[in-house]
Amino acid sequence: MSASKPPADAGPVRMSLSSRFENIEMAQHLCGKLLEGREVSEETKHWILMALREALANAIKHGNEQDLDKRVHVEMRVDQNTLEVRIRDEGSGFDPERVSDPLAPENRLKTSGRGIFYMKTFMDDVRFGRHEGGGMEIVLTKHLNASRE
Amino acid sequence: MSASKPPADAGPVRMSLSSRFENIEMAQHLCGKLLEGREVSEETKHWILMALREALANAIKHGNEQDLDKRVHVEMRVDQNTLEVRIRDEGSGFDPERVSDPLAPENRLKTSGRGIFYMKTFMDDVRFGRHEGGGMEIVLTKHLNASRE
Amino acid sequence: MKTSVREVRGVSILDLKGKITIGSGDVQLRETINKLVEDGKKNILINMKEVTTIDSSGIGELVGCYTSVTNKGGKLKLLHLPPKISDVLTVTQLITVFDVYEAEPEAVTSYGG
Amino acid sequence: MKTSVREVRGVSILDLKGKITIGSGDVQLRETINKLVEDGKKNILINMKEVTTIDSSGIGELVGCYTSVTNKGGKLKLLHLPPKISDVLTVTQLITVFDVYEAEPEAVTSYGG
Ligand SMILES: Nc1ncnc2c1ncn2[C@@H]1O[C@H](COP(=O)(O)OP(=O)(O)O)[C@@H](O)[C@H]1O
Ligand SMILES: Nc1ncnc2c1ncn2[C@@H]1O[C@H](COP(=O)(O)OP(=O)(O)O)[C@@H](O)[C@H]1O
Repeated sequence: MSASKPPADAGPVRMSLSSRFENIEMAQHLCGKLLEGREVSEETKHWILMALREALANAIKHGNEQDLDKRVHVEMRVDQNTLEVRIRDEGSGFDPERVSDPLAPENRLKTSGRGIFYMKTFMDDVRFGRHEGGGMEIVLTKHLNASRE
Repeated sequence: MSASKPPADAGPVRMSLSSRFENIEMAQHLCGKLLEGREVSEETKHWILMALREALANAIKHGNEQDLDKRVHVEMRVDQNTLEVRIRDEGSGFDPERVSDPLAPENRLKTSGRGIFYMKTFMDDVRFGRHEGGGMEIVLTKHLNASRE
Repeated sequence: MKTSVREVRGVSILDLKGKITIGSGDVQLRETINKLVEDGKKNILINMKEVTTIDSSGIGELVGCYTSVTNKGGKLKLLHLPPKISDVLTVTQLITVFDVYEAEPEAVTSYGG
Repeated sequence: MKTSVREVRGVSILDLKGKITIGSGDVQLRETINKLVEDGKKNILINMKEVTTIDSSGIGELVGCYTSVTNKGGKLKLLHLPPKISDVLTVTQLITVFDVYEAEPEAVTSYGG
């Protein structure tokens, strides 16, 4: 009735947003809807949305540098109980190998540098790549029913 | 606090969906989020989302003929308290002049033909056009604070 | 959408729950009504109390059901119409087509059984 | 985010409400703490009870506040940490950095005022 069970795969949902932090919630909201009726606990959903927030914040801040002429592109899909979210910006990219470890003693009290670490903690897989259309693309993956901690 | 007031215009939000009726709710959900914190009654919001549902159903059914290789493109924005939603399909289009009137006595008991009429009833403006990229584009407009019936 | 049928004093009451929208509930409504008609039911009352959403496809199916029941010499009436669905029927001038009731006993009695 | 400050037996209690996230609440937190420090406050307790969401920017600001209060010879402690925020501090090994309390009287007393 109210929440009709989504099909195994309703195809990818794509969205794009202008580079404002206020828009982070739009993408989170849509991702929450995509997870509706899926085998995923509220707890897991919370962490997925936090990882998504971090990726979007980076795309807006570091990637697009809050340039309102640049957009953030998001593609989400659930297929065979795996959520995949791709976040792409229109910035000049970065080398993920060179990101410092926030747990290293000298970084522990820094005021930044934890976003990617949180993504990796809360998702099953985080991949970085350059998109053919330019910009950085981050792919977040989470296996849904496996992750009910 | 919880619902942070959105800015006057956070830029257009664009999304695209594969041609499944199940996806209608994704777009409705996002539009609902876009209206959050705006000067719009629950009542008005309900009718906006119904009009959006009708436009999406037409794009999926008549436009893309449920072809899963074709997508429905939606662009939404609120600017100066006016909501504008553009719904574009990848179909071959139609002539809106030739749509029959569902209130005509001979059509009153037909099992179809009310979608566009509902859009026009619930929105302030409904415009039809052909998109440069092919397909039909419908533009739904609603003035938000004027419409608290 | 969920459907279930009760028989009350010669009237088949169809309780609907959820959405009657394109691809979800619209065809189901038609099939349920068709089955009742095939089973020879003539007095059909649709209880809309728990219908949460309807769209033009759902309205179209409702009209289609009305026509097929009427064509078989039966009567299709509506019970507990939520205000927004009533509005949707009103603007397309369908509200006068249907007999609409707000109380079940009254609705059942109206069939003159 | 909404902030308000109360003084309880020599301790400035900062009640936070809402989100401490990038572009909304993160800078505000820093500014509020800076003002307390400028006003010569040394005993600062942040009540996190009604913080609904935090992200890495919010965590970063919290750490920054901790450092600037400590550098001025003050003490910044946390009260009523919601479980999910506690988790977020834990995985980045920050939970041991902060003194965290579950009851306000106990927290206030801890400053030894
Ligand atoms: N989309 C991006 N485009 C460019 N640089 C990025 C992007 N995402 C992350 N980075 C780089 O990686 C660094 C670490 O990111 P993160 O772990 O999220 O911490 P923070 O954002 O707090 O610096 C950033 O400081 C930035 O230099
Ligand atoms: N996006 C579209 N692409 C092609 N044809 C369309 C589209 N939208 C509407 N139409 C045409 O307009 C007609 C009327 O649409 P509508 O009023 O929504 O009623 P219904 O969908 O029930 O037929 C449709 O039957 C169809 O022929």
